[in-house]
Amino acid sequence: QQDGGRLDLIVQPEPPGLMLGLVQNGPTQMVAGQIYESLLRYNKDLEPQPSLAKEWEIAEDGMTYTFKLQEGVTWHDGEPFTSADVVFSTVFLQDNHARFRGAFSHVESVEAPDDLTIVIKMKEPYGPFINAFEAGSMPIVPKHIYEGTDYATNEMNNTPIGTGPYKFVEWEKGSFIHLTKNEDYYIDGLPHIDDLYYRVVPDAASRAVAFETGEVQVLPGGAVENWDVKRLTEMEGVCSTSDGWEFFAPHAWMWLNNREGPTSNKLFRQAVMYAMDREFVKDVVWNGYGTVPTGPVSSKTNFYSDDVPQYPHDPEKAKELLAEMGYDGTPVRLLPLPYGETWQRWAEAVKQNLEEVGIKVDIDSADVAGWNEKTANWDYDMAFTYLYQYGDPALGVARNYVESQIKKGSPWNNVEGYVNPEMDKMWEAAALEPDNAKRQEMYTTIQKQIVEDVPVAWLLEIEFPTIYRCNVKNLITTGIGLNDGLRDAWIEE
Amino acid sequence: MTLWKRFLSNRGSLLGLAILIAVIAVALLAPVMFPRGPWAMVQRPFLVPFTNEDLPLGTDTLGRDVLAGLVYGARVSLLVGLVSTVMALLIGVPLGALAGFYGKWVDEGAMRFTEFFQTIPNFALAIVLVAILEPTLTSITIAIAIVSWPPVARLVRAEVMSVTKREYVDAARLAGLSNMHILVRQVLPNTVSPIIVMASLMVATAILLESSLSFLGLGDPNIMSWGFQIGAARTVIRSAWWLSFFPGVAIVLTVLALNLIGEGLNDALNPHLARKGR
Amino acid sequence: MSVLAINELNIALPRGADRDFAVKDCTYEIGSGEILCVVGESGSGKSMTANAIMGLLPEGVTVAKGTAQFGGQDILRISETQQRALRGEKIAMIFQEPMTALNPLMRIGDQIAEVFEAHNRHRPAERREKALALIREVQLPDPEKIIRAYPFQLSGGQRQRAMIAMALALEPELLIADEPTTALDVTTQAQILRLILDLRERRGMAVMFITHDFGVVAEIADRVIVMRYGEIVERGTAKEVLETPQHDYTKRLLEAIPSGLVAQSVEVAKAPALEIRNLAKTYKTGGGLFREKREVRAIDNVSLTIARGEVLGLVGESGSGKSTLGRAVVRLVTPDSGEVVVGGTDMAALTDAELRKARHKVQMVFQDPYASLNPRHRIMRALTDGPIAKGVAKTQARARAKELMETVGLGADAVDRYPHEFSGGQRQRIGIARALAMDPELIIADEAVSALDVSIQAQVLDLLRDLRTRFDLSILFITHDLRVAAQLCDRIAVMQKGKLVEIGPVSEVFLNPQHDYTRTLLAAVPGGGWGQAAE
Amino acid sequence: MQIAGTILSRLFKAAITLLAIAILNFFLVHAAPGDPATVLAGEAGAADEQMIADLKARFGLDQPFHIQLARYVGNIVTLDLGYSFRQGQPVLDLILDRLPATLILTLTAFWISLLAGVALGVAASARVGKFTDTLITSVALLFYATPLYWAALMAVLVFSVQLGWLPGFGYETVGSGFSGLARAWDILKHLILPALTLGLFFMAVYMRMTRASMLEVAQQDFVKTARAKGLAPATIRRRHILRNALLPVVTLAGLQAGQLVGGAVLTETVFAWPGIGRLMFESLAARDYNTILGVFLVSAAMVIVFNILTDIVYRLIDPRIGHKA
Ligand SMILES: Nc1ncnc2c1ncn2[C@@H]1O[C@H](COP(=O)(O)OP(=O)(O)OP(=O)(O)O)[C@@H](O)[C@H]1O
Ligand SMILES: Nc1ncnc2c1ncn2[C@@H]1O[C@H](COP(=O)(O)OP(=O)(O)OP(=O)(O)O)[C@@H](O)[C@H]1O
Ligand SMILES: [Mg+2]
Ligand SMILES: [Mg+2]
Repeated sequence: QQDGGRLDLIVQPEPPGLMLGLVQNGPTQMVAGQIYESLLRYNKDLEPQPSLAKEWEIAEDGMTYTFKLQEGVTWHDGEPFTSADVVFSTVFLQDNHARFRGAFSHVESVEAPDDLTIVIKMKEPYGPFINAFEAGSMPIVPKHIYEGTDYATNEMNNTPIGTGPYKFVEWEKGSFIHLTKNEDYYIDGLPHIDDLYYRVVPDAASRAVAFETGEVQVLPGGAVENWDVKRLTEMEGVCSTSDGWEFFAPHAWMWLNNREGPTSNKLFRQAVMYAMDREFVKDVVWNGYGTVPTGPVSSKTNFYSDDVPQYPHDPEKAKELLAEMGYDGTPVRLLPLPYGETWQRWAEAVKQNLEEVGIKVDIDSADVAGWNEKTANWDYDMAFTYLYQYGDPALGVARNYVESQIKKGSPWNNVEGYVNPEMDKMWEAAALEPDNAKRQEMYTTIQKQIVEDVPVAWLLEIEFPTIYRCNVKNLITTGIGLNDGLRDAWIEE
Repeated sequence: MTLWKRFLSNRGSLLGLAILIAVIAVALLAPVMFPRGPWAMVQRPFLVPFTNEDLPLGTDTLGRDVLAGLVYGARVSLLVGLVSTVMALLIGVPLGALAGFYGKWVDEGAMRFTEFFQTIPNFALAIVLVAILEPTLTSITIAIAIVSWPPVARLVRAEVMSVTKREYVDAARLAGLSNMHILVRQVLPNTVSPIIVMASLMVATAILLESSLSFLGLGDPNIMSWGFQIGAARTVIRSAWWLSFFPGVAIVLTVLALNLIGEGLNDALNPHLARKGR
Repeated sequence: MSVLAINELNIALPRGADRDFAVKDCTYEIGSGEILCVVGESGSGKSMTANAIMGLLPEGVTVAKGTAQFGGQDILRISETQQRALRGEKIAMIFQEPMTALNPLMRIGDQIAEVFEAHNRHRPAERREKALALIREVQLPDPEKIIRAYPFQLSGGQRQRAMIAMALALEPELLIADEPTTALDVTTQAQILRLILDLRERRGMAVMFITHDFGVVAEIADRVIVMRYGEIVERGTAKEVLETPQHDYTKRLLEAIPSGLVAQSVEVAKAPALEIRNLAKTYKTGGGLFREKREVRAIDNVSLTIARGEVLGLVGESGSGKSTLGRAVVRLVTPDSGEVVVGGTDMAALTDAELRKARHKVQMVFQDPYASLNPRHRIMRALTDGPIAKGVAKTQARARAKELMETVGLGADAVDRYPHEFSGGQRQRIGIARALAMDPELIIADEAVSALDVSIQAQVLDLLRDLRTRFDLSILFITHDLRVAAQLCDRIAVMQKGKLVEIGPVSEVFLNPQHDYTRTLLAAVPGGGWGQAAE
Repeated sequence: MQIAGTILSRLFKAAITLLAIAILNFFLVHAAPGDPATVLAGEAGAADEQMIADLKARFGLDQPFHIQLARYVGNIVTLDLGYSFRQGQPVLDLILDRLPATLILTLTAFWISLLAGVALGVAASARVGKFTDTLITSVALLFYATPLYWAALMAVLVFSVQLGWLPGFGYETVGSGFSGLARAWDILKHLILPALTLGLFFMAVYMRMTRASMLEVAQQDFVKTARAKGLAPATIRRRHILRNALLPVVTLAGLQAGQLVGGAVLTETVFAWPGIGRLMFESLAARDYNTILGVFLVSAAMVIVFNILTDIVYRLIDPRIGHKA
């Protein structure tokens, strides 16, 4: 292992801010994940690992979680880190972090009996709770900086202070973010790399060029379009891996509007599933990366089951279903995800597939804001999206299928408007069930039923290959990938 | 018609005309040539050009025929170019003409209004307009028209102002003709030559603008245009050069043709050059 | 000893021109200290000869044959570099149009000093001194200021003198002056002629002087050549050519010259066709960024009347407000104050719509015949648009148009042609026909003959005289040519700087001028022999 | 003093125009679907009602539209461009951060295109109809007709990837620690490709304009006068023809210089140039209202500034303008 050196990575798009407690979008997590830490990390099998918490203990009944904190941890400004910061963070995040709010709605109280201990008391046992302690889900923020201030306008948001392996140095808007090694990191010898530069390059083709010319050494998943992935990985001295996304397990599908139009008909939705050539898309559009999903739960996520109805590419079957329902040729609007060429091509391929079985499709078009507006307000017939699963169906999957999550105004819940009270009860029970075997059973039943109903058209378990120069070692060591992996990374000269 | 003869005696404009006619013909014949349309996935993706007889220009990222895309793209590019130019002329010419002819507060008002649209950088304005209206062929055409009319208005105003000062306009006034009659029948016909030349440039600029918007992802996704082809191909430019090369050449050729025609018209309408017999 | 000897010069025109050769078989010489006047009708090749000598023929025009011996070499055959060495230094030229012959963006002094630079004379500092001396020599006022002035700050006459200073800078052996005074009023013209004569005396240079004004010829020429269709039709000393012309064309030219004699005018005392009362107009221009306001009192409290059937001549120096007055009468210029009463109606008080109806009463013949015709309309349209708008039936208007074209001597068939297919004199007559088509009571003729050579001038004047007697038409005749005014008008009004300084019957104004300015004007008319009453 | 007065009055008028434009922009920008809160919530990958309500309140979007407008106008009048909640910075700071890069890029491109365009135009007009003329005119037409971004991509491929001569993107070498001359040299190297790509199109425009204008001026009488003086052709071209021919070119150049500031979106995107064109585009995508409006206002102000500068240059070249009669 070697110390020193500098690593240039792509961050795309430019994050709106780096204060992870306030902003949790993808790019922010990737950069701020080096600055902030949480109590735990998760390995590629999604098992909890120590982070700010050295040890932890879950009471038998699942009602109490006790964390022992690392000793000798200091904030980047030199202030000591204590359990008070953790307690404060839970208050802070209650105000500013939607996902945290969801997970902590099962919590009764958070206490700090001493400087290095945290005790969380639950209202009810909540199985997936142990998966909610990653930096993006629960970043620990410094109490001494934020207490008593207006969080949103605090000056320090621009120069974030965390406990992580790298410290914030400079952010040249539109160009790069510079982090440097935290010399006082509580694990001796870590991190290895001196400087991290997160480079902002808005055009995908230019990002590929940047990697080729050696200007950057790491292309995080999605930084270049898939067609370039093959070319780049075939270059000498270039490695790639699909690891590091296990925790998120991005799952792509099309929301089918269950409320109105042809898509409100189950037969139509099933026809859509049969009409799509998902293997083709995987091979051509995604260059072979990813897996065709069987249903709502990713094969990487806990409690996955493949014992569900199958939808192979079968246009004839699709036509039959359409005939059976009496589809009258009403055109449907297809809203692609405005995240670059790959997604655009994907929509075009789907449109072509659907038109081949006689469904008339108009591709709607909108930028990110327009897409949010349309999906959040249910103004679509079919809409592409992909969501993270956060390791547990209760955290990342249930929100898309339960009636209580039908809320206008957010694109991150049951947008398709699927209503199935029986399933809702099952989801609820499964989340609170402490016994994993019983949980598996329940989730298998759920998956079967939901795949039968096709509330959404599942497209792909996305794999985002990370492309990097092979001399960068230990780049991805956890199931969270680049979002917190760099503390162990080193560069071989 | 001497103008027509003079125009045709210019080798450049003849070439331009030939290219343009070819492009228009191809655009019109598109459905005949490729009845399956430009989106059909006909072969394996990334088929190299000139290797398959049926697909001379190869296939794109999804295995669609590049030639079919090119041919259908011609329709859109020309349509956007022509329609937006006509729209820009319909706004710019009357406004400029009234401003130049009546002067005073009409002029002041019209020019303030024009300035309004000129002060926002036009590409930025186009982007905003397309974002507001959401990208469809119509909204793109409208946005392009909206950003391209101010120069027309200014040009027409200047021309009308200068023509209005000529003595034959005074003569027409003395003859008791009404203002509208003078403006429409005496003044405007004498300003057409710079307008024609400018219009040819605008068609070209509009095609480029549409392709630029497509490049930024603000094109109409249901419509195959050259800009769309280039924009879609830019990420594979390294492994599949032909995807952006052919539409690029198509744009260059069409714009070139329009320019040659404009230049030819300019020369043909210029008495100076006519006298020299060049 | 001859300075320049031209032998058998032929200048070829490009295809499509009105004839093959602009100049054909011309042979003549200019001796040192001699002034040779070249006269002839418009388009006869005078300017082309001059350009050929300078080596400045326009593109497409070439010397086909002949030689021009100057300083021992044939200057038509030498290289561009050798010609450049001659230009400005040995042969200098003054161009026809002083308004555009100077670079608008360069100071006068620099433009003069540039001549020295072109021939590597003197050090830069001295060049300025020399330029200043030249400016003094051509008697430009306030030389220190003028040297720093830009062309637009100078009047036409001043610019012409700056051009002359440039031409004289290196004391050339030969000066070519191409109609240097056409655009100028008589007083300025006289100054320039005096200057050229003076320089000839002092420096003994040869001068080739191109003109169409026989007054000027009589005043300065030693020898004269007369050109027509590119050929020399007559040559001789000034006296020979003016007094005993041999060629028919020369004779016709000379006959066409308006005589210097003043007809004893008859008072016309009918009802007034036009009354102008206390008319005033001030132009205010500029006022944008960096632009300061400029005020010109173009008409300063002018009152006059014109009786039915009367011709009132309006003379005065350039810029004195003559055209403005004419335009104010037809309301193409809105006066600031005062009244314009035409046949009893006050034009200045009419609304736009009423004005449009009343317009036909007064018509105008514009100064520039070409500019006043829409290049895209056939003559028929120019002649019928007005009457049709007035309410005349279409067929009737067309018939009348043809009739008028016959009247002005162009023939009915000419109505189907476009303006550019007519010559200058013909266009002028179209302008008159257009005015007549409206059946006006009054015609304003603004410098209606100034651009024409004398033979065509005579045709137009005859026509006007005829019309006056036939239609009892009143005419306001604006001109700067006093001879023409004397021929045609009943009364003369003299304007200076926007003011009417003198008005009266022709004979009185010309023979017994009251105002100083009128006297200066009359004294400046070239050619002498002026001011006798007709027997 | 007169000049100072007119500039002042012109600036005053400009201020009014700017205010009007600001209001128009406000309507335009708010007319686009979505708002910054939904975008931010959307990006977060999870959101609940409370989050969106919080964000809206934070951005002042919970207020009625007319109040928002009034507030905005109030800010503008006091020369305050507002605060970018998305970026957590005052808009003015954001823009000032980015403006230098844009100015360097666009002004370089502007000067390259102007100088090269005029030079080529002069060269072409001097040999009108000959081979050089045909060559220059055709190449210029090609530049004119080539889509900007396409040229940019090609330039990067050739000069950056294949030849490795020039950096393919970015403003300077990140983290190089260069300063002074070394930094300037570094920036220059990064500047070449984007400035050229951006400049080529305009170069073609100026070239054509200069050529036409030169040919026209060459017909005028004073050029004959200059030749009659015996001046060398080169002197005539430079001193007499060019100066007069430049007037229309200056007008056009002034118009375009202003437009360049906000109009380099494509070049800035392809070359990852951290300028305000990109800032505008990205803010628009994020519906970061204050920032878009700020950029619009600044570029509008630039257009006006350049118009005034053009007038000054015009006056320097042409003495006829602004002279006392
Ligand atoms: N550039 C040109 N190309 C072709 N023909 C020309 C050109 N310039 C002049 N001409 C023709 O050459 C002939 C001689 O013209 P030139 O200018 O010498 O006449 P001019 O005697 O000076 O007449 P004016 O008294 O009107 O100045 C005319 O028939 C004219 O039409
Ligand atoms: N439209 C105008 N705007 C400003 N000033 C004008 C305008 N027209 C004429 N002038 C000025 O008014 C004065 C009188 O001009 P006008 O044309 O009446 O003179 P003129 O006597 O006809 O001269 P010329 O003999 O040269 O035709 C001149 O100083 C002129 O510069
Ligand atoms: Mg002549
Ligand atoms: Mg006049």
